[in-house]
Amino acid sequence: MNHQQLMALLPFMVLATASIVIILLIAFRQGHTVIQVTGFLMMCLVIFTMWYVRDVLPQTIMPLLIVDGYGALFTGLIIFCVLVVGLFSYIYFEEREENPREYYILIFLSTLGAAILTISRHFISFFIGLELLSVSLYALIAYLRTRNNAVEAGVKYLLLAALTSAFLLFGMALIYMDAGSMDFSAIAQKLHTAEQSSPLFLLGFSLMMIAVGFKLALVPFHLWAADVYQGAPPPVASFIATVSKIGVFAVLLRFAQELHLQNNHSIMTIISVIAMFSMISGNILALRQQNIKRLLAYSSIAHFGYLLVAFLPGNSAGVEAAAFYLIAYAVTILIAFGVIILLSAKDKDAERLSLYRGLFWEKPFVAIVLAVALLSLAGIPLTAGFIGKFYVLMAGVQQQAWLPVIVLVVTSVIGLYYYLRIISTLFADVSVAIQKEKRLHPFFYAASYAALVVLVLLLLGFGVMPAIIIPGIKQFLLIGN
Amino acid sequence: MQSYSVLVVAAILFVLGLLGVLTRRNIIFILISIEIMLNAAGVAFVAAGARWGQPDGQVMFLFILAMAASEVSVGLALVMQVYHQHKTLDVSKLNNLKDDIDV
Amino acid sequence: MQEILFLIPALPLMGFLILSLAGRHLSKQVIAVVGAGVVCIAAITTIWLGINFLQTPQENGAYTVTLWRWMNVANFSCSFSLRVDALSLVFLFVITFVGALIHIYSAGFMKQDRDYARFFASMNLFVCAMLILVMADNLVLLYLGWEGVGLCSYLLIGFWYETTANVQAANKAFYITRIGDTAMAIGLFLLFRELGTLDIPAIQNAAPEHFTKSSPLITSIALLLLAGGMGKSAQVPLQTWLPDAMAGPSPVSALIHAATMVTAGVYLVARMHAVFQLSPLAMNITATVGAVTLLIAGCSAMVQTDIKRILAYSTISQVGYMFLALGVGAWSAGVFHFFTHAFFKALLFLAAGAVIESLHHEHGIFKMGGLKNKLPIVFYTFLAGAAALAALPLVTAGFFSKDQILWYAWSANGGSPMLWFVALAGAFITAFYTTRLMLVVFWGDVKTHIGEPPGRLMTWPLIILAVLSIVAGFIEWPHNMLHVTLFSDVVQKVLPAVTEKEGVPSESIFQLIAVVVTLLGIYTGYLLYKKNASIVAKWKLVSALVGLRNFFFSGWRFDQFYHTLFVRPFVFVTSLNKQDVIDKIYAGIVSMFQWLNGIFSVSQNGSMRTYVISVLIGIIFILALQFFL
Amino acid sequence: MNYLFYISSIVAIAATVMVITRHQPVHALLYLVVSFLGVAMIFLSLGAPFVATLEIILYAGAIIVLFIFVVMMLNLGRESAIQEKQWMQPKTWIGPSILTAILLGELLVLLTMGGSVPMPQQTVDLKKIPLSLYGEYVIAVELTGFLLMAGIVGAAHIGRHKKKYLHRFLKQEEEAV
Amino acid sequence: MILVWLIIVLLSGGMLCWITARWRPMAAKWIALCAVLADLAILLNIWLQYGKGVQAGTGTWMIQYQTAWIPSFGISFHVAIDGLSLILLLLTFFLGTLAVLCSWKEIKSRAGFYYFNLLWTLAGISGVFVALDLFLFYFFWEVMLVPMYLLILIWGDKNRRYAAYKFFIFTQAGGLLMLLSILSLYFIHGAQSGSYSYDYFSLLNTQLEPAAAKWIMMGFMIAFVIKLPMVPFHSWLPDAHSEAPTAGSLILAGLLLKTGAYGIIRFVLPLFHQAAVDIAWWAMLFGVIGIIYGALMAFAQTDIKRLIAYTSVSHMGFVLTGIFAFREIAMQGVVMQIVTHGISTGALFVLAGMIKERLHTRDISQMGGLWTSMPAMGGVAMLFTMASLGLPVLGNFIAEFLILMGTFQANVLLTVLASTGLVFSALYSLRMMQKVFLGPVTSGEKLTDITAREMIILATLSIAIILLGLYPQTVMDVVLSKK
Repeated sequence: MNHQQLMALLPFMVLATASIVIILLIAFRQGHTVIQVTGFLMMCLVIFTMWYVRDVLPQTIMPLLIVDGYGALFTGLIIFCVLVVGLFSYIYFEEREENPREYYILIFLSTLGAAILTISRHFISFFIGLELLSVSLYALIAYLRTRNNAVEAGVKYLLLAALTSAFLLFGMALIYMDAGSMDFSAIAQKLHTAEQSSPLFLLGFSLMMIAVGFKLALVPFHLWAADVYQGAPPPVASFIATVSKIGVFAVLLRFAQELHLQNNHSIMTIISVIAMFSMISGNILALRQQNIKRLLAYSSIAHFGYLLVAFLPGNSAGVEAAAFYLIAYAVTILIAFGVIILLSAKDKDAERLSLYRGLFWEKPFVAIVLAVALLSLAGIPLTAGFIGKFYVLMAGVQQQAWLPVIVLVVTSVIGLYYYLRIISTLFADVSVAIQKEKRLHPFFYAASYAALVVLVLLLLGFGVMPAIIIPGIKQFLLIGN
Repeated sequence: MQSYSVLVVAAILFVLGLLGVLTRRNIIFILISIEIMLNAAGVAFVAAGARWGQPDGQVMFLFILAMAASEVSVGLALVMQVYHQHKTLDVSKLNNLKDDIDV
Repeated sequence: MQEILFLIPALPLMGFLILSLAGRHLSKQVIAVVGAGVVCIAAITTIWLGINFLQTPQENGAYTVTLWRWMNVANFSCSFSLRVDALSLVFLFVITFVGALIHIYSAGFMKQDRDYARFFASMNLFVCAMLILVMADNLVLLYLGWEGVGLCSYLLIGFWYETTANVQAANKAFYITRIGDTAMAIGLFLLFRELGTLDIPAIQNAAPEHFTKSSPLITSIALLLLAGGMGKSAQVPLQTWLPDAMAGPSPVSALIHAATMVTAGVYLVARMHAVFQLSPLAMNITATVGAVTLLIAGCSAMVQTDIKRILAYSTISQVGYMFLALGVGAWSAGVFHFFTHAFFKALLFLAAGAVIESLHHEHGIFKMGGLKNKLPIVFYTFLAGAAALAALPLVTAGFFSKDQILWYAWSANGGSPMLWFVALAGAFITAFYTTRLMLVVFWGDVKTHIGEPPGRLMTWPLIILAVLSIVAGFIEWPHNMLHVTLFSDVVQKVLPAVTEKEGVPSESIFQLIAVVVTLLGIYTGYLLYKKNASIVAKWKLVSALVGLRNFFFSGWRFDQFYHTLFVRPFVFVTSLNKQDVIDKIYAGIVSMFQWLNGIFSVSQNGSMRTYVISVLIGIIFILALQFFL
Repeated sequence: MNYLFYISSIVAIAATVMVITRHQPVHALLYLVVSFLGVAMIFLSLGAPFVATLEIILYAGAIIVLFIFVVMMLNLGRESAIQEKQWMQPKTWIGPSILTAILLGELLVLLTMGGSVPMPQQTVDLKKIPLSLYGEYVIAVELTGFLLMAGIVGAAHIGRHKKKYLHRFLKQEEEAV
Repeated sequence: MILVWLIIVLLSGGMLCWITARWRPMAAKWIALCAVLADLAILLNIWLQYGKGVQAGTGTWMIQYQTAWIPSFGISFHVAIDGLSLILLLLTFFLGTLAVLCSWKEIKSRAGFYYFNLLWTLAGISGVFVALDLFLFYFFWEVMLVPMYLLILIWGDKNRRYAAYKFFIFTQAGGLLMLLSILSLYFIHGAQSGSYSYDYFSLLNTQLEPAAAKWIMMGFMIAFVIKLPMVPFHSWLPDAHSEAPTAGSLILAGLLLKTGAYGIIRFVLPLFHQAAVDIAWWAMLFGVIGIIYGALMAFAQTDIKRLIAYTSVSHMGFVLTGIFAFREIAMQGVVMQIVTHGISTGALFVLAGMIKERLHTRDISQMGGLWTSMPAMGGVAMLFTMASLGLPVLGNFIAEFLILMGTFQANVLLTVLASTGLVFSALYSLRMMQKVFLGPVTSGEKLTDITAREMIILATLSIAIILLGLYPQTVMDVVLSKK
């Protein structure tokens, strides 16, 4: 491993160090605030180092990793999400948990796993990144182990994740058996030399799709999502919704890119079937849901179905679309969960929709923020969600994948109903004032609000002037290609 | 001996594990069954490694081991919590989180 | 001279604007002065214009003035332009002059009414619209006036809107005339498609060249226009609105539903004679419609008991005569009948109004009686009008005009013995019911307390009209008597002269028959209602006759027929679909998704086993897919 | 070697069947040990003695001990066995069995579809394993460290439990009482 | 650039309303009024400049402005107006002003946010009328939804939530299909010419396979006919119209529906000429069905706003029929219908709002004889009832007459059927008049006749509708400049 490769890995090393630093801080009996601030700074440092090393990209660290623009883009997005989640976590955990400190270790470990996923080009790093992500998540979901059925959520997630990991491994083994290598590009070469895609490879890929589908909560592997979103603490849920999914999607995308899966008719059919089922089920499941956390889970099922439509073309437009969509989605979902966190009472999360009645008249700022986020999820113009959906549709239309595209359109109309349902609740006449205890940490509250403002500005900014970010995405994606 | 006969064995083990996951209600048994599945996947890897004469399959097996260990540790910790809170290990008792639609 | 043309409709319009915008703040006197004044000025202007017109004939036979360009799209253009030729002039004169008299009458008649201003505003608007109708240079503008008078008719029938029946009568009038109007509009579209213009002179010029005679096309145009005329002029089968229209104040009935608006159809047909002449079939249909109408309405008039309904049916019947005349090609005879009819029918309505007013809004003739001596002025004027209606020979205007029609019904090119016979029967019926009306109302015993006699504002118009009802006929004598043809001379500058058939018996014989029949009708009325009233009482015991009477009374059951055929199904269908069946489809889609949501939610039952089975089924499915791909 | 493979496969499969059908957790765990031993024999027959050893030491030795430890701690004895028996009604396992049988069928068909290609087994030199482990895969090894750390931290946090959950304000009160 | 300002004024005015209302609730409506009046003034100025139409040789576009927006997709911020747009913009700001005025008293709570939504809706609508980039068009198309949705949702009547959903979901469904079509067009054009662009003028040159053209056009058409609305996609309209506040109904009926018609004229016909000709018969048929069905539905309604809403369905049927007649006369009629229907139906909604303000009901069976206590309102109502049944002198007549005359040349049978709409319109209009203003007096309480502010609103509308009836050429001259 040469100097430049080390340089390229620097952000990831910093990220890895972060969890160690936290452990040390805990060992030195530092308080929550110190840990929070340190963690924040560490994440900033990660971003900074990423900026610092941008010139040496792309670097392949044989055989496991490749740090290129694509990886950097998604890692950056992940780190950004973690920054925000971390910020929101403070107020949430400070009020609820006597010992919130290990939380940060797990968060950073999990993030490391997700980041590894974005840069992995090998089954081993894929697998380890995924497990690092999952194992930390088991603990994170059940972190508030005495509340909110957190343990139940943790157990469900753990059992299913472990189950699907087994499928992943079995699938990987089959592909390895077929291709003789676990290296993406080597597999691609093997596939190119093979006359036609072997049944073993297809079987392996299908089994791998189970784990990926599970992590992305795609139908029919989606059933955990609502339960886990509901049971997990909102910051963790937002973490699952963003970081975990971005990481897994990134590796899926890279795998598909490397192997040129778009040329494989069977695999594309499988993916489009999954996409369609996800769009339909997700949206229909959410229709009458009264729990906003579950509702966001269902909506995320649908959204990743949309995202798979962008995945279908497998060309650069599709990747761009997916990247933009993920960015928009991440920002949006962070806002939504941010609002939930800010509104949550100490003993009860603000998850019942009835709590949001007339919120606009009580807390106009929060309500507007939430409404904007929901409109973005619904894909209404002026928001990034619209551009995202537009991008995805564009990719789909370009590929002439008419069936998925039509399903996308129809289901997003259905989906509109439940977003509007929440919005109309926000603007309802009779208002239920959300009970809120005295704010313990004005600074962090202010910071959280500021974060929301920034996120909303980003959301609207990307929605109105997507030109400010699209060239950036393109540039990043070009590095290493 | 052909590799696919090993794969067949692995597949049978794998499916048996899956059957265990499906039929058992005790969380510990489910965890055990998952271990069986992971193990089956390991067998497949080692077989694949053997097919190509590469160490990678066995290396992967090591990683699976590590992963199984950490997973089981967290899993068992959760089992303890479940038992503590619910006084049972019946996974079907863990159904507080579900859709309840009241329109 | 033609520059002041616009004044004629503009004056009543001004009256309308003043009264409708500021009417509520004006005293009744001012309102009356404005309302009646503008029409009077218009009448004077018209007369002056008419004199000028007759003295110095225009080169093209008409005064025209273009006010502004209205529409100019692609190949279609029309302007707001007015045109007065001889035909229009006749109508103009009647409208403004009779209109002015009726306005003056109304000033007295309506003085107790709360909505004095609204009344005059509507009346003025009506006059304006009617004037535009007859002065229009193109059919679009004519249509504008046409619809305008419909609106005013609606407004005035429903003038006393607080009674639901009045409003319904107004609606009915509007609906039925609208059917005709729509047909007419389609006729206009067809004309435009064929000729590329809707200017009346242009149509007159182009039609004969463009259309082959009796082609289906020209026939359909003519029939569609005729349908418009039938709606407005209450011809069978669109006649049912007019009797109900009597819900309006009497001056309204006089002006709109007797003198002017109902003759708009006559005007239209006469105006479009170039088109009609090209289609003998349409002409025949026009004549037949007129004949049928005059008979049907006459029969109904015989048995009515409401004084205004008698007059209404009589109006329908008389307008039927006009259509008959137009249909047989006796253009000027039709217009002449319009001319005389306007006077005597307006007179009859006004006088009837005076009677009704004096009897405290009593309409039933059998509750009247003995008014001969109590209301002498009303009696004598009414008598004059009735005589004219009955066409009492030689001394009334009605005789001269109707006689012409009877004669031409046989002798004109489109005439036939059958039409003549029907017209003759009509004459008998007319004479009969007029006599009945007179006798029942003015002779006999007083049955209702008689209030104040009408004031001078009301009587003077009656007198003037009575005089006109007598003398107006003298401007046009039958050919075999004094050869005075003042009227047809004027009108035939515009309308073609009658072409007579060969080999028709002498005109005098016809006149004699007509006179005899008329007198016979009068005598029959006298016999039944004065001399020997027991005959009627005896008839009332015969159920067949009572049935016939009821049949006539209900206007040949047209209303019931339409009600069952159109109104009830329409209301039924609409009320059935009030909730919009299409909306139900969408509601169905929504509930389908909600149902699906319920189904899908079952999978989210919180049970690990379900989740694992779902995963398992998923992978089975995906693997199964591979067998098919 | 083939016989070794087949025999040990049969043993492993049979033991696994026993694992998933036992009512007593401890019995099941013991069968699991047998199953792992069988798998270890398979590894041996594949020419992978290193992982065979690890299988025994780590799986059978460490992980199963963990399980037994928990079983003991939670005192899952006769009662839980009776309960398991109740749970193991035919109606609970027939459906899943059919489904898994279908899956197995599909897997086998798909596996043998590619079976026409000869896939000879080769023995891997033992030395290569540590070489690649600490050579090209060193980063993965390091990451595995993090993975284990996550497991430990998570287990430590989750596993810790107090008698009663109290907020820190209330806790002081209780101590005072 | 002036066109951009039109929109910016509205957007910033809206923000300002919202912000200032926190401190001075009264200020919001004045700001809103100023904003729309400013725009109206700008437009009148443009009208005076270009009112006689653009001279031959300078193209049909009066003002154009283009700047890059999302260059990587070939999206530019391209706005321009021709006669059609100008007329529609004039209508927008005319009705916008009145909408502000008629909210003056009605909106008592949350006025700032109300005017914010109102102005943003107007901004979206005017954006639709000026956009010449298909993406931009779609963008505005959707932008106008949200504030409108909020208007209905917050200030609507009892059943407002349902109505708001329905409105939003229907339009969005159509909108997404349109988006698909836009994208398809974009790619087909890009593949042909090598330059990927959403620009109207570039896309006009696209050569389409007949089958592709048909499908792509259907995407546009569905979006537009839902907005129009065409039977059977009309079912959102009665609910939205009847539940919206007065200004909302005014804008919905007066402007929002027009965007559909505008879309068809501006995009469907030029982009897919042949395909449009191919479906012309069907489109006309559906237009005719709409005319009759809407009229029948209107006749049955007892809710006054629902009734008026169904009349819109009927009237917009004329628009659809007229457009697909492919005759210039009919097309001019369509433009007239767009304008006059906006005014007349808008006025009817304003009147319905005033009645509801006084009687607190929309049920016409609880009304009757209102003329007695409110003669002035009755008079105005009569005027607009007559307008809605197409009485000459009033603008609607010109529109319907021209449409029918034009369509007659295209299809006799359908025109005859459409003409029956004239009869049906009389049926429902007079029934409404009878139930509300005529008949026996039912309301015991003393009702105040129209106030000065209401007078201004109604008088402006009345004058407008009469002027349009007498001098339609002024509008036609402007529109004529569009080929």
